Amino acid sequence: MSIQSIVRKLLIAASTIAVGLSLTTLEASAQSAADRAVEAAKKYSGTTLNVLYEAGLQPLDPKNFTGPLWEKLTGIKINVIEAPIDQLFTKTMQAHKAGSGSYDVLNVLPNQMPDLALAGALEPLDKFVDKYGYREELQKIAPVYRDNQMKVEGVIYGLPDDGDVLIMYYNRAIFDDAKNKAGFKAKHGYDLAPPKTWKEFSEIGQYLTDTLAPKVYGAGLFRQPGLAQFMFQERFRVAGGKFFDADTMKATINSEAGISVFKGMVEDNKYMPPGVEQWGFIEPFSAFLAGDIAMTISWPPVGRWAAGYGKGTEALNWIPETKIADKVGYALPPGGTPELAAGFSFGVASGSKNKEAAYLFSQWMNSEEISLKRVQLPYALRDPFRTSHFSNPEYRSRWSNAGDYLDVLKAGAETGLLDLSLLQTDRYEEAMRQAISRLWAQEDPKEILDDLAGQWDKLTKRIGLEKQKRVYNDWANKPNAYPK
Amino acid sequence: MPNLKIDNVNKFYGDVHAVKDLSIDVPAGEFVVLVGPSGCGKSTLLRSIAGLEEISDGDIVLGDRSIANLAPRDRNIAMVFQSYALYPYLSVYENIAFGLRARKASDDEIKKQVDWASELLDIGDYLKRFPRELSGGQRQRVAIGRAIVRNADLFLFDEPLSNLDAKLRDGMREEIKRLHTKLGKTFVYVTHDQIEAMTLADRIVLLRDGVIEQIGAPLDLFERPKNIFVAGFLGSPPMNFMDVDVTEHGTSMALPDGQILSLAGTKISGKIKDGAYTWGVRSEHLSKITETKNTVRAVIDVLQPTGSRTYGTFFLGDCHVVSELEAHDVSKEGEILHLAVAIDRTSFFDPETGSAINS
Amino acid sequence: MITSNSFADKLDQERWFKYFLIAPAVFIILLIGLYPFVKLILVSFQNITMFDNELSYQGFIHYERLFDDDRLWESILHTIIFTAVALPIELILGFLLALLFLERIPYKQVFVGIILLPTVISPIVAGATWKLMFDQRFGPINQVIAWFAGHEVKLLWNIEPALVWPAIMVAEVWQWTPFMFLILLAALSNVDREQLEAAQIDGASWWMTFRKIVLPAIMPVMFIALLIRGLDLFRVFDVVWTMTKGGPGTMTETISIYAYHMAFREFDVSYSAAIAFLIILILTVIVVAALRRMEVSR
Amino acid sequence: MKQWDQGARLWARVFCAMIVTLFFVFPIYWLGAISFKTAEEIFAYPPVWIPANFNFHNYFVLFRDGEAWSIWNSFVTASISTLFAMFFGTIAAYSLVRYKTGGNHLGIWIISQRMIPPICVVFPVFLLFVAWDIVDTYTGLIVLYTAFNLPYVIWMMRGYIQEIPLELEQSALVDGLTRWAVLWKVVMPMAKSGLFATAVFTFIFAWNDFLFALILSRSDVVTFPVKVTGYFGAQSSLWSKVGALSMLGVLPMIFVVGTMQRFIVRGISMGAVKG
Repeated sequence: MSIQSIVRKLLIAASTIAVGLSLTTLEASAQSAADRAVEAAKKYSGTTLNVLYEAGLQPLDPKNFTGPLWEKLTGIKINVIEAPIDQLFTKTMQAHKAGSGSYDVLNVLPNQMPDLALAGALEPLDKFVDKYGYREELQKIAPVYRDNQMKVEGVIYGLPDDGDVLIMYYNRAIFDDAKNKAGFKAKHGYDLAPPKTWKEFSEIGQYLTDTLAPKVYGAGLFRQPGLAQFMFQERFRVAGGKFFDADTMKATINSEAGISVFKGMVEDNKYMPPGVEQWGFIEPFSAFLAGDIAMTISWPPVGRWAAGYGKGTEALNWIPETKIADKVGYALPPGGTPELAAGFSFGVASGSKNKEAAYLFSQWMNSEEISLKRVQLPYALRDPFRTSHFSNPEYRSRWSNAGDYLDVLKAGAETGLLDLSLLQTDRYEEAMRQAISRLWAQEDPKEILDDLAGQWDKLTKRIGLEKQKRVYNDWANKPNAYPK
Repeated sequence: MPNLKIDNVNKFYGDVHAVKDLSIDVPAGEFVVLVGPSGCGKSTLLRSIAGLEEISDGDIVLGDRSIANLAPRDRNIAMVFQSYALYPYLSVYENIAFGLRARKASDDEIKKQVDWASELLDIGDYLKRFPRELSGGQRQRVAIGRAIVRNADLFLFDEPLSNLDAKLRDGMREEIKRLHTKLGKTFVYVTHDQIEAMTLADRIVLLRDGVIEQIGAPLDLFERPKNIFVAGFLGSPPMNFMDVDVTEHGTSMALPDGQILSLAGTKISGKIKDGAYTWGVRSEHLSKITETKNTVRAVIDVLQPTGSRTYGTFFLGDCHVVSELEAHDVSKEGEILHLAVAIDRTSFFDPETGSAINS
Repeated sequence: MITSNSFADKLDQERWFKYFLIAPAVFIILLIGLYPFVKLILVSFQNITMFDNELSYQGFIHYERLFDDDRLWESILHTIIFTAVALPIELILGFLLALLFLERIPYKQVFVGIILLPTVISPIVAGATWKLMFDQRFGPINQVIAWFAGHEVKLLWNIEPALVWPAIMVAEVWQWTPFMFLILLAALSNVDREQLEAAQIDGASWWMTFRKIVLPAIMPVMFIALLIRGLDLFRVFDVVWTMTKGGPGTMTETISIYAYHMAFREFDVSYSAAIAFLIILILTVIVVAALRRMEVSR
Repeated sequence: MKQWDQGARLWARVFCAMIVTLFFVFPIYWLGAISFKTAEEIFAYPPVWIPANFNFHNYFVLFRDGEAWSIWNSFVTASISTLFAMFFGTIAAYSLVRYKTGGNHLGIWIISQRMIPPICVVFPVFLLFVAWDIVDTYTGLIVLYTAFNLPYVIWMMRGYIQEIPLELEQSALVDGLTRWAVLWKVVMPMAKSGLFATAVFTFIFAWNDFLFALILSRSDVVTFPVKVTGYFGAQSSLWSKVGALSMLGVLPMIFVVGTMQRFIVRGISMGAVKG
């Protein structure tokens, strides 16, 4: 207890210093995008902005760090409103439908952006971007996020603010072990190294499980349908699959690629720990930190936390203690095109009574200098998303191989695959989630995928085939919709 | 102290005509008992006086003001209920004080009145108790106490004794009568029990189906009932009725089983036309005698000794007759007795209309 | 005759007083109960969706959609099966418990009090509790099963189609069996002792006594308990929401969850209004039929 | 011999009763245990059955971070709405009972209002509240819970008032009380235990509500059930907070079953069983 309280006091002291430091840097660099936002926002001093955030760790940033700082700089109060992630869309739309203007700044999941934009819930931001000269800095956001989480049909609706990407993490102690290396090479004829294809992934996983289980298993991955569908989307496209036929808009999810991926996913479970079918975010994460699995694929925070970054922070006390702090290896998942699963953009609610201030706050948060601090908050869930974040020397020195970490994130930010994004994407995803739970229930992959394709076609028909086709092709023609 | 005048009161419940054109004058200080079988309208009438029911037509006048359209609280009357209606969450003292508090009496005044009432009713010892800690009789006194402290113009009693057991009832009856004497107020009292009516009333109002059957002093009604209903209602055991044929110019009559009784020498002799009558005889007017002349011969069917008296039941034809005999007049069922009839104290009724034949 | 004119006097007259007393309650109920109902019907004939806000009369388009909506009928089927399974289980368990506690047991009130606790806690808390209980790794259920099985078990209560319904069912039965128990206990305690003794003297068998005396005596109360619980089960939301949110897929989606989904996730407002109207219609039919039966059996 | 037999049966019954009670209480014990566990204990395998320390840290965190405020929100909305519902409901019930206002139909109509599932009306209610600008306010939830619980209060109080002897009221009328005074000085004291029991249940219904609170709150008046579900987030299941906040929500109910047992059966059976 006493040690904890000392740690906490230290943390409070540290953050106070951090605020002080940032103030000085702001004053030093004249007329950055952040400064312009602050200058322009001063005329709204005394008002309050309601900012909708995902409940949990995310809001700690605006509550403890950026919110108070912004208020100090501009006199605008930040009122953080939290909602569980599955309520963000509901709360946003609810406020929009009711015209209640409950929120000013929104956190928008990229694949929900088309719905929200077309329903009129989001304010187009181009006019503000131009007015406050933000276009240049916006361009410096890592390409995939910039190109794909910002616009709907050519109009800017969000400032991409989170470098979410599913990266592979492996336990170097196991991969570097001479015995493992020799044994693996003897069996498969190539070196034991982070797998480049799913075939390799399976072979390595199987081999490690065969030799080390039950102490260590080869791999553990997301298997809860909500998360596993991200992995499916990625692997499906890596295997050459396309979601729809671009001309007829018929679902092609039940292609050979789909069926083989589904079969592969079931096969892979065999060398993963028992019960893996239920694994969501926490389970592979804690198993990896405990050294129980050799490989996993997850969001960037796992890579930081596994290395011990943020250890001792009270907000992170639910994280199991890492036993592999200096042994974490980072790589792109098989195929080299990681899924950009979810992520957040800042948006401005069309019903906001204070859109300009809401935009300015978003610009300030999103700007080079402020975002750099935000992605380094130990408890932050915002992951590096600007080219400058990846190359920042301070961040690269945070732990022994933080450089590797940022390099992999950078690579992911170039090749990453977009989440499928359509009108009412959620309905398509829902069907996909359902298909995956049937998969775990040992049903026949082909049958499941045929049904899924049927459901998708029905949905498309209901929503309007032409309308949906336009949105799909708009999405599919983005550089990172499918691997090159 | 005002008189109560009930003037052509009617009360309808939907289609049911519960009280029909009823008028009664109650002089100040009188003890009037409304009696009758259930459903006769006596309670309705009482509750109308209290203001708990709205009358449909007519007027109720207390002194010189009509109270028919006043709220109960504006009528200045007090009422004692069948279930006593004590407030279980209030002490005896507060129960008695309730009406005074409702009228915003001062604490001193309340104390004075409650002390007076509790002494009068002999409940001073348990003023601090709660109703649930009292016996039935004690509760009854409290209920009465609550009524009398108010110095009301009129006291209403709605079957106040019917929830008590027989012994207590006798005692309370006496006390209520004594209370009336002491207070000298007007009492209107409802009961279905003819003994209460007889014992308490200055005047009885006997009701049936919303209509007054007879009104008068208790003994008047008892001895000179206007009709079969009144005759049958008062008295216990009830009056025996049998169909008789009067013959020989009103000097002789045939009982249902054919026995002949001579009317000669009685008040009625010769004053009654020959024909069929309903004859009413109270059981105490049949007495055992040794001689057999002009008597009723009875074969005793059931014997019910009560200690001081013995009831002997017998049949005359189809008619069931109860006679009230000395304790040892009969020793066993099946005995044959000769009973003398006090014919002067019996009543003759028109079998069609039921009205008494005035001799 | 004295006539009273002041407002206070008027109020004190029966005919005004009774309306004065009931008016606020009726007003509030009309406002929050009836208004939304009317609005609901209105909206179901318009076309308000996530993208459209068409307020003109559209006819029965949304009602027609109801028939073509497999997911809706599946959710109704789920709801019916859920009700049809949970209700008898709760009834039978509750009855057995009531029989047990009908006899003399020391500290009976303490036992009964503890057993009652689940019924008065929030269904959300009940759902959360069982979600924790059923966790395949950190929850105690699999652990207990492992003791009996003699080896480690990894039953996936939140995902395996064969287990996810039973898990919800356990939570529901756990929370509401005490309800049945308490009501039946009270009803059984009120069965006329003398009738039972008379039956004993007449030499009636246990079964006959139960059928001819006990059952008729507790029937009216049991019927109401079943009705209350049946309606609750039919609109079950909280427990399912906490434990599975209707998942995996739509496997545990009940009618209320689906209605929520269409209204607050898809914002298919008009269609969800049609669904709501359908639910109210079904419930009305059930309740009217049930009350009829109750009156008949009286 | 027979003596022994009876003794054995008693013990068998007690044993059964204990097993059953264990089944019903264990999940709540588990919840409580989690609320006292450290993070390591919560995520330990095999599970820790009894936390090593009676550790209030998880509660402390709730209060420190202001999240326990949701309990206060629940309390304010539930208790104030209970007061309103009890007041309007009781006088309405009195009118129904004593004056047969609206005949039988009005009573049936009122109770049928309770049958409507919340999900069916919550959207229009939401729009209505937006129009009145009372979304995410105490006023909003209080109005809603008052309305939602009124039918229950009326129904229950109807039963309790029917049991009050009419003569008590008439006696008071004759003694000089106005009708309004009779209601306050006679009916209310007479229905005291019924009022209390009904109020407790009304409170429980509002306290336990989830759906209305979910839709009609945003940040200021989030009640504890809404908060609890929010902890099952995507990236961190805050089990310690789920445990601690849920226990705070359960505590009043422990008090209820501890003190109010004899009223419960009538309360939950909507008056069908008179306890």
